[in-house]
Amino acid sequence: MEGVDQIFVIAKHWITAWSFWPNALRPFVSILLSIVPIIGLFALAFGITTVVERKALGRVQNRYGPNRVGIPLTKIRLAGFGQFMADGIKMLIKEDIVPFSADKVVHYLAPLALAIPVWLTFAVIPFGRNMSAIDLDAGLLFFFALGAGSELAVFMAGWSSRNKYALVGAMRGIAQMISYEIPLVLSTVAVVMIVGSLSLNEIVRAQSSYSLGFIPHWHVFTPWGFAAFVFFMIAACAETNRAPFDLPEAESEIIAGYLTEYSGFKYALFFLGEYMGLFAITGFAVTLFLGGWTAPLPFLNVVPSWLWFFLKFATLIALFIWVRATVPRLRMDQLMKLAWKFLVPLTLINLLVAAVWHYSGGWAFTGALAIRWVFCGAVIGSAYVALGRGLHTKHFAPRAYRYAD
Amino acid sequence: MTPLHHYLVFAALLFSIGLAGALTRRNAILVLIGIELMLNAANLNFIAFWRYSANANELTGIMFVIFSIGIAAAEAAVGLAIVIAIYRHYRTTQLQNVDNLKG
Amino acid sequence: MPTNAPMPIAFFVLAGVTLVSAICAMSLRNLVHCGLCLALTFAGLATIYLQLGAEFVGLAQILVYVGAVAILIVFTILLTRNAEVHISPVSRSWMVGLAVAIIVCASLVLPIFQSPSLHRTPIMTPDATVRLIGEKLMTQYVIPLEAIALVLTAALLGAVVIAMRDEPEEKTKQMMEPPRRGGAKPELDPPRLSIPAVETRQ
Amino acid sequence: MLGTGLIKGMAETARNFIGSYHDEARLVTVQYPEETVPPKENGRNFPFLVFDGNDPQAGLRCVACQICEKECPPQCIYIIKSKDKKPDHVGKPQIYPATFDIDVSVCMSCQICVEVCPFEAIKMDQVFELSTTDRFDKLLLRKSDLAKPNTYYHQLHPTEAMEVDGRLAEDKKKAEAKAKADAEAKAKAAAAPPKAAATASAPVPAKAPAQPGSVTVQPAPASAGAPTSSPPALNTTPVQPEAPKEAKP
Repeated sequence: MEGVDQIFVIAKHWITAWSFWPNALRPFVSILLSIVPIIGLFALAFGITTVVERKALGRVQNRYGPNRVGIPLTKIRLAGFGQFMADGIKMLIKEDIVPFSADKVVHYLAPLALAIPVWLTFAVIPFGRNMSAIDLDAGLLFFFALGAGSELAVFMAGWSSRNKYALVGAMRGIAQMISYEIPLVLSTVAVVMIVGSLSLNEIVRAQSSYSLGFIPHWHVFTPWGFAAFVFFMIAACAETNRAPFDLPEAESEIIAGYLTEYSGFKYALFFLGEYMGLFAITGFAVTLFLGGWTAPLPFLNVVPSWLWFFLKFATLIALFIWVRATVPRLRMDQLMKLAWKFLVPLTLINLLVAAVWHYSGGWAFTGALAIRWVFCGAVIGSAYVALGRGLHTKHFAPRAYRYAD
Repeated sequence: MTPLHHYLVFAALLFSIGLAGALTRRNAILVLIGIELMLNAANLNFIAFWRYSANANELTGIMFVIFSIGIAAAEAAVGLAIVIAIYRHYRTTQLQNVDNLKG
Repeated sequence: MPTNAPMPIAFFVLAGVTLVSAICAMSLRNLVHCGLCLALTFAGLATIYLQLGAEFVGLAQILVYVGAVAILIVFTILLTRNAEVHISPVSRSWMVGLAVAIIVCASLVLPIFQSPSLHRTPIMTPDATVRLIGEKLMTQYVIPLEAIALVLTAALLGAVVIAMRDEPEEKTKQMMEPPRRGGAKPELDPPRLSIPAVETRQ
Repeated sequence: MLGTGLIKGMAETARNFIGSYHDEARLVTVQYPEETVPPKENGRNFPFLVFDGNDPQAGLRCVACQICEKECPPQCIYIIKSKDKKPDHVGKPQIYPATFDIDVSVCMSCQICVEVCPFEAIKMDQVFELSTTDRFDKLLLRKSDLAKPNTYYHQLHPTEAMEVDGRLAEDKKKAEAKAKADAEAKAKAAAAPPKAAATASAPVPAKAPAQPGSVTVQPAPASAGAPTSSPPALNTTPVQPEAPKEAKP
């Protein structure tokens, strides 16, 4: 079992040890063997996710979704899973249109500025036991630092297009990303506080034990952890411009937002970057709250650790798709209200609750666990209800149109 | 490893570029950018001296830079807010046009 | 690190990129380009911090400078409509300014080259883990930390107060004034009409 | 409480998602190349020419009167008259189109050609799979492409075709009766004074002798639900100028 669990690590060491390589090249081979599988795997996951998402959205709306494209020149359809290849080829051979008055250089650099930092974030995620490309001491900070770069890319895209829709979309995108970065960071700070490390491997290790022999110590199974997980997912949805928060690309108002003037391969790169951002943030959610690569029950440890990671990963992606299929787009004021009047105070309260949970960890008397649970749950729950009530706007004045009457 | 004076020369050049920009450009925002560059050059000196010091484990340079980054963020926010206020009042951010004391 | 040889090359490449982008940030005509070059300068500096072993500071530099300060500058450029104007970019006394800068540069660089003590290589490999930094911040530097928290809060409030519109109601009222249409509808309900097509909470 | 709506909505979408897998009736999509929706009887797309019998050349109802060419709003019809004549369905010699082209890339499916045709010769088709890689030749339909048998017309628009057939049969009957009466009249005229011959010569063609009768008969099938049936006024007028010409030889 150990062999299956570590199969990729062993394979990497085996290939690196080939006498075939010159010694000077060996570090580079090792680096490549860490990078290439990550890039290939997640590029494939991107393709499959787009098809699965379209199929799922179709089924929710009682349609078939894509089910045609399979292997070309044959009758094999693969239930439509060749669609992403067809889309990709179409994007690649499309004409790359740059507006006449656009800022050519910035317009060219914007998709790169979005895609490259997003790819880099995968370097610190532990995909399995001993399976992270680099074990950075400040891995979490690395992720947030690179995530901050995407705002600038969005601005570059919106400004360089010389298009009012693009600029409005970029402004919306930046405002949204900055606003939701605060609850995103604050909800992870609770985890950092409990674990006492910014290293993602350390965070997974802290969740890898079981109490009573079967309850995993995942952070999501604590009151503060569950709340932080929920807030993290909401903020992640907004950070990646996913469905309920896709105002920057609201096609009914501003065409395609900052993507309006992009076509062909640059558009594909933007699209890829957005999905990679989603994958990275999902990988972080798995690592921070769902125990990373650890198995949910001790005897399930026979299943390789990387398989657990990808199972959890796929579950969260499915959740994102499900939410996208359900919730309509928010209005701009609702979006901002949700961030600043609801998520930010709640994540701050959650920090306090996490601190209480941490310091009451030493209580030894009987029923201590129940008291901790009830107290922390009650604080978070009542804050949630109270702040959620503030979000409700029950009484509206009748809609008044200035020139229509 | 790169000797210390490389970093110091690099920081000095960065500082001079910031200074030149702050002194020669007319736009208030560009002057702020120049000041930011000078601050960063100073930060680099702190980090370099920390790395090459005898008791680096004291982390003095790193601590100074962390606080300096915090201060710089505050400075940028307030400075740019002032620029916006000036723009709203004078309809320009060109510094030589902002010469009217009667509000 | 496998060898010592790549390090100077890496440093020169990073330093070169940073310096060129800094010069661009200070000399380009289009202000948005200046802002973007500034972001590149900050990122280059962050990589130099990382190369020096200051992991936490380097990442914090990207987070704060690229993620916040550069965005703020670019926003300000757009808000003050500086992206379009192209009036003479340098001040009248630019010769003096440049001369001062060159003198300062010379007076900084010459002593650096003359001082033998600055030509040293690192004495020890410091252990700047995040845990150590956190412990220091919470023990030895706790008072500066609290002070900077206060400064940041004050700056936040100050920036909002300064940048806020002076008389928002008067401004919007002026903008939202319904045009007189031949006296056809003299009685319009002003509070409802101040924000058209958006629900107003009662 | 905040969030209950989200849970409710997600339950609903989940119900739809699962339901679409075990209840095929929910899926409204018709998987096109394999399945098609049965065409509606009144559906229409591009015009075609009707011919009777088996020979598209001999049975073509069109007499190249060029009314449709003139009336066509986007002017997608192009007709060249023939030099010779061939007998039409009532047996009368008529000009036929030597060339009859319709550019379906220009056609707007307005059906005006059908409305104005006095000979029930042009009708609307229901083909829609006309996609081609050659937009110049393949979308310009020639006479041979356009000519379709009457049985095909019956397939497409059964009720309408029945009415048309009835009308044509009636015309034929009248024409035969007229011809008989004519023959009788001619036989009489051989002995009778020249006045009778003058009255007989004008109404030789199909409907002319029974003009008042045909006007009252025709609106009945028209109101019965065939929008394509031509108005009687148009049905008779173009025939008359040609009729004397034919009658003379």
